[in-house]
Amino acid sequence: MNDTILEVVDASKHFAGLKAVNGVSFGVTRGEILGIAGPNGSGKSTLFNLITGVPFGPTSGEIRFQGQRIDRWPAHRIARAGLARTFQKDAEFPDLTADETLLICGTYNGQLGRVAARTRSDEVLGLVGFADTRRGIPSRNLSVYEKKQLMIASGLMSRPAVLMLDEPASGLTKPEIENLDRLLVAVNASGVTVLLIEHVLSLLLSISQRLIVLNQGSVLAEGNPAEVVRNEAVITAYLGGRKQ
Amino acid sequence: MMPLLDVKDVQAGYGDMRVLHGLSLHIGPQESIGLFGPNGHGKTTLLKTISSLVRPTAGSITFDGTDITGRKPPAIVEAGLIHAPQGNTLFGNMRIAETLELAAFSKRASNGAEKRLDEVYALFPRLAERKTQLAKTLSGGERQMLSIGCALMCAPRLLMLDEPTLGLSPRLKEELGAAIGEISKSGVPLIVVEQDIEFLLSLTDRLYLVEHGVVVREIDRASAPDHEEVMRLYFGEGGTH
Amino acid sequence: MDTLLATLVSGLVLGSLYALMASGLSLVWTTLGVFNFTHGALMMVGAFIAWTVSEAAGAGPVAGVVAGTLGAGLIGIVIERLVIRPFYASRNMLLVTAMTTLAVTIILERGAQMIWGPRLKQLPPLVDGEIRLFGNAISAHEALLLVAAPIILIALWRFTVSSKIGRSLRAVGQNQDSAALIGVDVPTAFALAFAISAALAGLTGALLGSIRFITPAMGSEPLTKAMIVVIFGGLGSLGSTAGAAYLIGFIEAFLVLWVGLYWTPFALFLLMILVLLLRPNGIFGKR
Amino acid sequence: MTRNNLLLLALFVVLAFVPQIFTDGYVRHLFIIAFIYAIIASNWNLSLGHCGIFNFGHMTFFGIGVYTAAILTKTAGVNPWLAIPACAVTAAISAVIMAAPVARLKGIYVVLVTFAVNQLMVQLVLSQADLTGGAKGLVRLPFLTIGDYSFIRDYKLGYYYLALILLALSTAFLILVAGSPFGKSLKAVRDAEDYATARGISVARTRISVLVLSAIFTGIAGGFYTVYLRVASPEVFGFGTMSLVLSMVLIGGINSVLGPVIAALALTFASEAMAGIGGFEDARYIVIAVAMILVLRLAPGGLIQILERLAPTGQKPATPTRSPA
Repeated sequence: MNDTILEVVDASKHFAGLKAVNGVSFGVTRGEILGIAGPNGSGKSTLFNLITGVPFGPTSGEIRFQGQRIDRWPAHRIARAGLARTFQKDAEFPDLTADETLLICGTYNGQLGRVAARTRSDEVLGLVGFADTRRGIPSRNLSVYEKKQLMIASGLMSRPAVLMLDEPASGLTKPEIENLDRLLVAVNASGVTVLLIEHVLSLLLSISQRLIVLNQGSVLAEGNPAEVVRNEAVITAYLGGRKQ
Repeated sequence: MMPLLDVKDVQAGYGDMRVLHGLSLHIGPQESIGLFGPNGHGKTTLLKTISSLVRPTAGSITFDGTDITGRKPPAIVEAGLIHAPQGNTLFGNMRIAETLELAAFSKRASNGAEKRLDEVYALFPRLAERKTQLAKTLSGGERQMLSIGCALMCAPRLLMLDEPTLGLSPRLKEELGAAIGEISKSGVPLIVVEQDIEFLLSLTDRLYLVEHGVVVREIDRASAPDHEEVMRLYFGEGGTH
Repeated sequence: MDTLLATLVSGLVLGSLYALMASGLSLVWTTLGVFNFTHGALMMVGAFIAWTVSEAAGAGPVAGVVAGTLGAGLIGIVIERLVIRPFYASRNMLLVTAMTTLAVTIILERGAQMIWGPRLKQLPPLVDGEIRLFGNAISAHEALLLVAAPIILIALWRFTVSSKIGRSLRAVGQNQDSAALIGVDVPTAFALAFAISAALAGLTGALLGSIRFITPAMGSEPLTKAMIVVIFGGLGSLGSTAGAAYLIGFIEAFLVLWVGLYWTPFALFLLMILVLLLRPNGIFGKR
Repeated sequence: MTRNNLLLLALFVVLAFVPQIFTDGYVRHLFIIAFIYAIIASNWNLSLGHCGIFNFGHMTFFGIGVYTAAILTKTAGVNPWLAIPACAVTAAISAVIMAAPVARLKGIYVVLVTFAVNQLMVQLVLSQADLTGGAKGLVRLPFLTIGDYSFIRDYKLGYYYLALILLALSTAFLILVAGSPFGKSLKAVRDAEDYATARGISVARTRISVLVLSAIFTGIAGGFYTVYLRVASPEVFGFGTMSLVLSMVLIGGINSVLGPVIAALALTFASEAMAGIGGFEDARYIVIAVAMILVLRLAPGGLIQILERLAPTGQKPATPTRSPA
């Protein structure tokens, strides 16, 4: 089988004059953790949106996932094919409990029956370290960290090939970020390829095997994380520093 | 000396979600300050609270000796406390000239509006070239210019800029920075929110680091942090290996 | 040829009526983001107030039309204050205000029934006589409606484009926060937009009161047509709303000619579903 | 079984004994009407409350049921017992037609289209007078019988129990739907559309399905209404009926199955009681409209929410969430 599980080829997303993502190309190797960084408004979330088709695919370009072109598929079909993602906003189904959330994700995304969904729920909640005592309360009452755990767990219900995380560490405390770090490594070790957008650079650098930096909708740098962050263009894009 | 703006123990948020947890800061007369810190920790909310788009649940805000806590936005604008919000799209279906004329809406601002309009066009010649264009057709940099231009039309006595260079290329950023510097030199005190500490230090006298809804550090020009420290401040411990 | 011209004229009359109705809906929508179900009822109230002042009090039709316009405008302000403003911060403002304005419609319709009773009423025309248009005779009052509608629409358009207050309404509609940050009092702007829209509905009702019978339910059919106009034209700009209004007026007139009164609603309905399947945001809609 | 479902069961047991207590036809008539409203309101709540579709055209499904039964029994001479289930089919078909554009629309356009569909149905019924009787409607329709037994006899005893059974079936159906993964997915689509899509749920398909499901018992209720009252008039689509039923949904409480049922019972009786007061025929609608506004203002979740606040179920209160992302 091909080593590249996901391939983005010259993908662009334009909104009324604004080029949110402009001619981005990269590949994701099966099994890796690929970090995506970039200043605010550099197109990171839009890139996730156009890959997953939520709410719309790219204006132009191709997305290939496990050898198939998916850029014209409806979003729910892309999800069922094994691309799971998380969101920064609307990060929970407020009226549903953790059990209910996982049940529908198992039913729709994983095509599981009730019993199989239940078994899988136990597995994924264990994997993300979600407390059993919190499974029965509506998600609106969960803490920020619990919501993130649940969202990752819900993505894993269908045993996706790729998990795409959009700033999972935002709003978390330092100990929680450390937990998240371990959790993502465990998820990756279970055979899931991980794409990680993150602003908290410490997390990104500690777990990514490769890093892509976006700026103004285009790829600015790509490669070994430790080297990329020393790249002058990257520092300029991030901090705009005019010294040196 | 009495501060121009005094923010004391302000708490505020959206619905059940509290963002500011007792934040305090002050600006002396003729002083400009910068705010920086990670995203989502309350910088924008602070500006919105000062301009009364968000109502504080506790604490007080005093401007030029008057308590303005909880006043309505038009009253804040009338007092001369002007906020140019982040990533501003303003009024997409309005022409630039229309927008700038409308921006001198308050009573105080309507005096001398024509003169200020000329000043804005002088400061941002690109806006003058595009007078009849709709705001939504502008580029990111031009939108920021329009946003700042609008704020200037309000005749500010204190100008708050929320990430004016967000998403701009380094060249544009420099251009805009120069314009903001000119505004500051003309005697308008500033509060600037930015990610870029050096950019802030070039424009303002003091910086506040805002984290988790409070001020965690105050920095002045003399004690400006070096590059490594900046990275650490931003990205947490171990920012650069 | 005669029927064709007659149909055109009838389409023009319908179009004028729908344009006046729909532009009011559009103004409230673009400024507040609220769909005002009371719009038809406000039209009805305007007609009844006009009748009361003109006929019951004997002040004459001109005073009636003025009173109907102002009365509906005032009621509009009260409605905005009582059932719209409390819900500005509501998470589901669009749905909640659709329901509260629906409830107010019931209150106005049943209230009118209680106040004015079931007997059919009609206003005398503002101007007497007939006018020949393309060889067809129409009443001078209908001709007045034909002339008045574009004048009112253009005046409304000029107001929102050129005047400071009108511009501030547009600003509020496009970006409330930014409008507040240049000193516009957003709640006042909302009330004003609602009042203007309501007055426009009242005026339409008072004018229509000489052409059709005044009944508590008279607003419902024009409201439905105005909604179809809005579906066709999108709720964005005054221009596209007015354009769609005249288009629907002509389509309706021609449908009556071609398929007859019997099938017209059905044809209109099919047309609407078709348009929506092909262009979910309306023919002129962009969003 | 949840507390609410137990309450529902208790309610149905009590309702089963009502005819033993109230033997006169009028009170039973009020109950029958209330049951019909309860079916419409609780099914409307499925699309409006559970799935968050701004559906203002639900009465269309009821009206379609009414006219299906009327035309089938009167014009085509179909047995009323067969006409009632046929209403489920026609109502479901009308739901598909309405859902096709609605599935892709957003916000205000959903309100406009559903409302316009409803209003156009009124105009269609009025204009197609040959078939529908126009404004006068269709009258003297056949009534239900089993063998020689007429359901009108014994002070409407037969109709009472049939209405109650239909309500029980509809309620059981709604509880089943709400408890299924599909029912849970409705709330997911309502509250976080993108997240739901990213978990393999097709928003359009969900919307179409929920509209069709909510039309089934509503259509049946329409058919039953016709063979019970033996008239079909365009009023059933009208503004008045619509806002009455909508107020039942709102006052009863979006999000629950029990709320709209109780609200339908309470409002039907309240409305009838007010109609008994001289000169209150119109004012009662005003009172209900005012109540609807007050509920939206004071208890946006409906009265059921207030009841639940009074009797906490031992659920943990919201844990404080920390600073946001």
